[in-house]
Amino acid sequence: MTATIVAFRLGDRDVEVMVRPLATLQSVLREQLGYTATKEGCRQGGCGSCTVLVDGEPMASCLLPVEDVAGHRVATLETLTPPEGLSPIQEAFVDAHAFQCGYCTPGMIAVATALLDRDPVPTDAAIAEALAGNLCRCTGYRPILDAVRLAATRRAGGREDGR
Amino acid sequence: MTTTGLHVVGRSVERSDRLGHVTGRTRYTADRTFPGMLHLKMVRSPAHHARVRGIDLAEAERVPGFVRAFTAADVPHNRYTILSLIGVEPEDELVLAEERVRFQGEAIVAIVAETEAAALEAVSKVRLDLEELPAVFDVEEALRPGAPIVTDWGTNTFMYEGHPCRRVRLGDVEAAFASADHIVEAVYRSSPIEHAPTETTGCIAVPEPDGRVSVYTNTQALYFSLDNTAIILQVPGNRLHFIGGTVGGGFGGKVDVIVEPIATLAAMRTGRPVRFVYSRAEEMLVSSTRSAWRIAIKDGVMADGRIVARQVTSYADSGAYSRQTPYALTKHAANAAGPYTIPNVAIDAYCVYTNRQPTSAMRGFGVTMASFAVEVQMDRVAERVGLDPWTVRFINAYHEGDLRPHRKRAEDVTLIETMQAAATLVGHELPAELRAMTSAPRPDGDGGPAR
Amino acid sequence: MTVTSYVRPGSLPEALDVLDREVESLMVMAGGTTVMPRINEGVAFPRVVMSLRQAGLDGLGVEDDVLRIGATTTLTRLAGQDAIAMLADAARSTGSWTIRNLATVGGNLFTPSPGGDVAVALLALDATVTLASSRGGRTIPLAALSRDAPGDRLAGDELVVELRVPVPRGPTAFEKLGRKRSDSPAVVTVAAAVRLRDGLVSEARLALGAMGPHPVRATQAERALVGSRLDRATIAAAADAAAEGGEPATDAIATGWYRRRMARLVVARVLGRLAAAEVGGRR
Amino acid sequence: MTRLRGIGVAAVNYPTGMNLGGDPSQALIHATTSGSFVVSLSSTDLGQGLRTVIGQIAAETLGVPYEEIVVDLGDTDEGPHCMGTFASRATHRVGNAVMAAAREAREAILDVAAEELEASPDDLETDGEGGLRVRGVPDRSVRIADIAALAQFKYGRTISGRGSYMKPKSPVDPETGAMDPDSTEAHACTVAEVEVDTETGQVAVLSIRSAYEIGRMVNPALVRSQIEGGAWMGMSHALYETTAPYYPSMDHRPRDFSEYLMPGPLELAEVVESVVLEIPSSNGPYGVKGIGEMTANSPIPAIVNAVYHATGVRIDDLPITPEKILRGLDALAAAPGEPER
Repeated sequence: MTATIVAFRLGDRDVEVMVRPLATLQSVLREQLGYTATKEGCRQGGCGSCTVLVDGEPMASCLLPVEDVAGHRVATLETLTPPEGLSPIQEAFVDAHAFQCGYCTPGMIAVATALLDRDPVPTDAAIAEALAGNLCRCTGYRPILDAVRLAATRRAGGREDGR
Repeated sequence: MTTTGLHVVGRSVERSDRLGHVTGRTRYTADRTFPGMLHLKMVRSPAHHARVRGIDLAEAERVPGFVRAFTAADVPHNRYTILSLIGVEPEDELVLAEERVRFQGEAIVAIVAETEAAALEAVSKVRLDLEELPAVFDVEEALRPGAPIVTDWGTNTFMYEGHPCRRVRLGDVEAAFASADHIVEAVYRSSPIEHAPTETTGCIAVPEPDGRVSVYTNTQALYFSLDNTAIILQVPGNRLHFIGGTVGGGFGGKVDVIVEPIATLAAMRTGRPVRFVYSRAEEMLVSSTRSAWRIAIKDGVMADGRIVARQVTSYADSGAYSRQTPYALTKHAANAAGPYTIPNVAIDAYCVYTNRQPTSAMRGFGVTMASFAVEVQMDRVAERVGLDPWTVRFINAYHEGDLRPHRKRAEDVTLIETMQAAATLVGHELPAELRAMTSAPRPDGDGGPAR
Repeated sequence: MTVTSYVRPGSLPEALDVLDREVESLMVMAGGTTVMPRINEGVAFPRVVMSLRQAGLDGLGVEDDVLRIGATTTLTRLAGQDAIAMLADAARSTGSWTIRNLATVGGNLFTPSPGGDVAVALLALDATVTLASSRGGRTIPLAALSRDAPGDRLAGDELVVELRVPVPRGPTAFEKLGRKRSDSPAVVTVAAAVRLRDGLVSEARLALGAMGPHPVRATQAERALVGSRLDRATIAAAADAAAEGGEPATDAIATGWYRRRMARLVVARVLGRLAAAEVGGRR
Repeated sequence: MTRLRGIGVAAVNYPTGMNLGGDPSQALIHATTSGSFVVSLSSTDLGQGLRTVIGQIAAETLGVPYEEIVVDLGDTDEGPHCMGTFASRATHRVGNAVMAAAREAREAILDVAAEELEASPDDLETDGEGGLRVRGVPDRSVRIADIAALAQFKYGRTISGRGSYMKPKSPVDPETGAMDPDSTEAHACTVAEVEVDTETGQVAVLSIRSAYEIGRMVNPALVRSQIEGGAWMGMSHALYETTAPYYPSMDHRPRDFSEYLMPGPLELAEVVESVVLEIPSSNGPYGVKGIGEMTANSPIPAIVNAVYHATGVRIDDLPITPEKILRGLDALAAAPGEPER
């Protein structure tokens, strides 16, 4: 067994980590880099709580060997959070009461970010479809869908009660 | 000042944890890592019911990264105490199995290793010599003569002060059935259900320089977990420090004290931090679920819709061990007649053992499936007597001060007002006599139904 | 430590070389969506894991009316192509966004039932599979690959490198019924492609997913279609034949009984859509 | 394709707390030099928002702004005993304990303030915004924050409070079941509307509309969160969830979220609506009752009853799978007019 050095871009940082063979991006973020916003909900690819963005694409970091992101851009909720204050999506999650226990929230925000980057004014169905792989056991989802819609509406400068 | 005279109670102030949650900086149990942390994984029974004849660790010990294995002999007081802390017996479950395993997935050997992968591989290398025994998986089959016996005390039911079920008795159901215009009977069933919190159950036990152990855990009940761990490890409570309070969803599944004792033991014996966090498959296949229920209801009903007798026979599948399920049956029994005042009630609520994964507390503990059964039954009653579903609920609804089947006077009762509000919400026009009803104490003042 | 080496060959020859050298305890993965959970959970203990992600097998393009899909093309990418709409539908119906960004078309051929929705569509499209080994390459119909458990048809030193899908000339349709509308394993998956001549079906391929251990062609139903008009009676007969022909399993999602019944329904719906498309197409 | 619609109703009670072996929770409060108050607990927040509602109860009782409260929970070295967060007990039990602790701390404030203002403690009142005044004499007022500082540096006194609340254990009579198992009863009535696809047997929940009576709401937004999330969980229990799809068979038990079915964001009821009656309970802090668990309960039978109303198929066996609907419809078709028993 040989450890490998992997370099990638984490937000606006260049990071280098020495990893065991097949170490997942999830485990490296959480255990080696201390980026624990990326959660561990199932490690089966089924709950979405470990979702990160790789080159802007949402991916299950529990299924992704970190060596495969060498040279790529990785975004986690830490890197999606502005130095001061909150991003519009984060603000919308607060305003729409889109969490209870908070454990699914980082994955939800990662997917929402990717969605709004591609589709700034998504339909309700597109929001729901985008989040279908992210489990929330507390809220019943509607507040989360509301939050994404609210963020989209605010970014588009529209009325907040408009649907 | 608000109309209530209150300043902040009643206001939707923003959650104090909102910033942590939306930035991912809220710290959950498994977000912590410690230098030198070991990983604990369980060797679990592949059999549903078996005698343990031998455990061979030789191959597992050769796995690189293997640190130590723990078997039953290593556990100072190898009994899950759970409810015995508050005087509810029996201590029927072991921390690690001894001679017998009673469900597929029961913990037999705990292995700690340098990495999780090493722990998993070592687990896969443990050879178990098991002699399979006949198993039973259904609550009613478990009660038939000749069924395999799951427990140590010779029956597959929990014994409630000499009775095989939690009993509630009010009035005389048989006499009331005899005089009732209709008998309405049905049996209701439900499947076991997983809590499925997004964060799986887990803890990290960390030895401290002063000889204490800090246990970071997502338990729903810190002192409950601490006190039970102290008993199992036979150490004074002051050696333990439990830290948590931020939980990624509980729903009752994190009231069992399963992960903390063995992780704490491993930390004390190895002198190193030990992490024991359930995989999702463990959460689904091994951790407690909501019980499967079978609830038979027999109602005696008068032609005008009054229910004069209700007999409920309930079986909750406790799985192989008690955990909190015997208590669930007591709570069930207090609520199994529903929010209705019925003069004659007989409830027999059985906590039944089978060779399934244990069941325990879950949101709605003992009541959720009672509500399902009773409320579907109310529609059956309504249909039989030709009343609409609202009316039959109103005329049987309990009132303030009514005597409930478990002989507690009903307090803070507002069922009628709540139903009126629901009817208004959905635009269902109630007849004038139902609109005029209130939950106020009945005029005869005896708290019994006015009949 | 279980995995001693994670190999990421940068080309097909390198990958085949690894395959030749590492016969014992090697797991090959593309997107990792089925392999990684097994390793994470301690169900599988490979010594060497080879990822094909960098092996240059992710091409996607139409050449001579044939859509060539590299084995490691992700489902997200397949969902984005517009050469064959049915394949995009099938890709979109699979998993969640985070999974589609990882999962590959080649991997989908090996996903156990009730998975493999894209494979069902490929089967109806008469796709061929290009296999490579250090001994050389060969191309076989996907139907041959999936006649038995797919792994059995693949020699130990072979890799799936490409799928070739003739762009269909007639109408096609795909429908997946799950217990949920998205990110749901299939109750049943149906894909169909037909050619019509003078209002009669001249060629029909009907593929079913979750109606057996792997995707299958409903050959009895296809026979019921060929030579007939796509009318109500023909559709009903084909749907019956398709439903009766499968060997649907019972699992956590559905019973075999329910699957068979839904196969009848969904096949009829899919064929109904083809009939409608044909009417629309002639206008 | 036929879609049948139906409406079902269900009304439920839910008890707040249990008696366990005696069911206590305890709280400590102390003031800091700057007039913040630290509430020390060993309780746990599962995500329902206990930290927040406890802060509100403490602020209300102390008469200070919510922002002045620091809730420190989840540590057995720092907070006194709490039985735990379950049985819809936390807001009721912990809230009562915190209220008692806050009352004691408030008395300590009033004692110091009385000395400072040369008034009787009985003549002092708080304004709920951090101020204290002599009743009827508006210009004789002080900030509680200043009193906290004076207590530390001028009077050498503690401003602190201890609080405990316990539901005493009561035995169950083994013959009659006579018992006192809980503290109060909350209520809900849910009306669900469903649409059943008679070809697939699949049920879509169109609306879940409920009235709740849960005593006083400490935080209406958090109450709505429980109702909304519970409605989803109830729908999930009614239509999807099982760890044993073919109980008592041990086959096909789910091990991941593709096999363990729960409704996703595309399966939500279009409408989840509620009204909440506020009728204070007799023994909860500010009249609260527990709402944590009950919100998943009434949707289940309401959905089952709605399915019957839509189809004539009475499902007595949860979850309602599409197969059970189809088999029920088949049975009805085979024996039309057979009275349902």
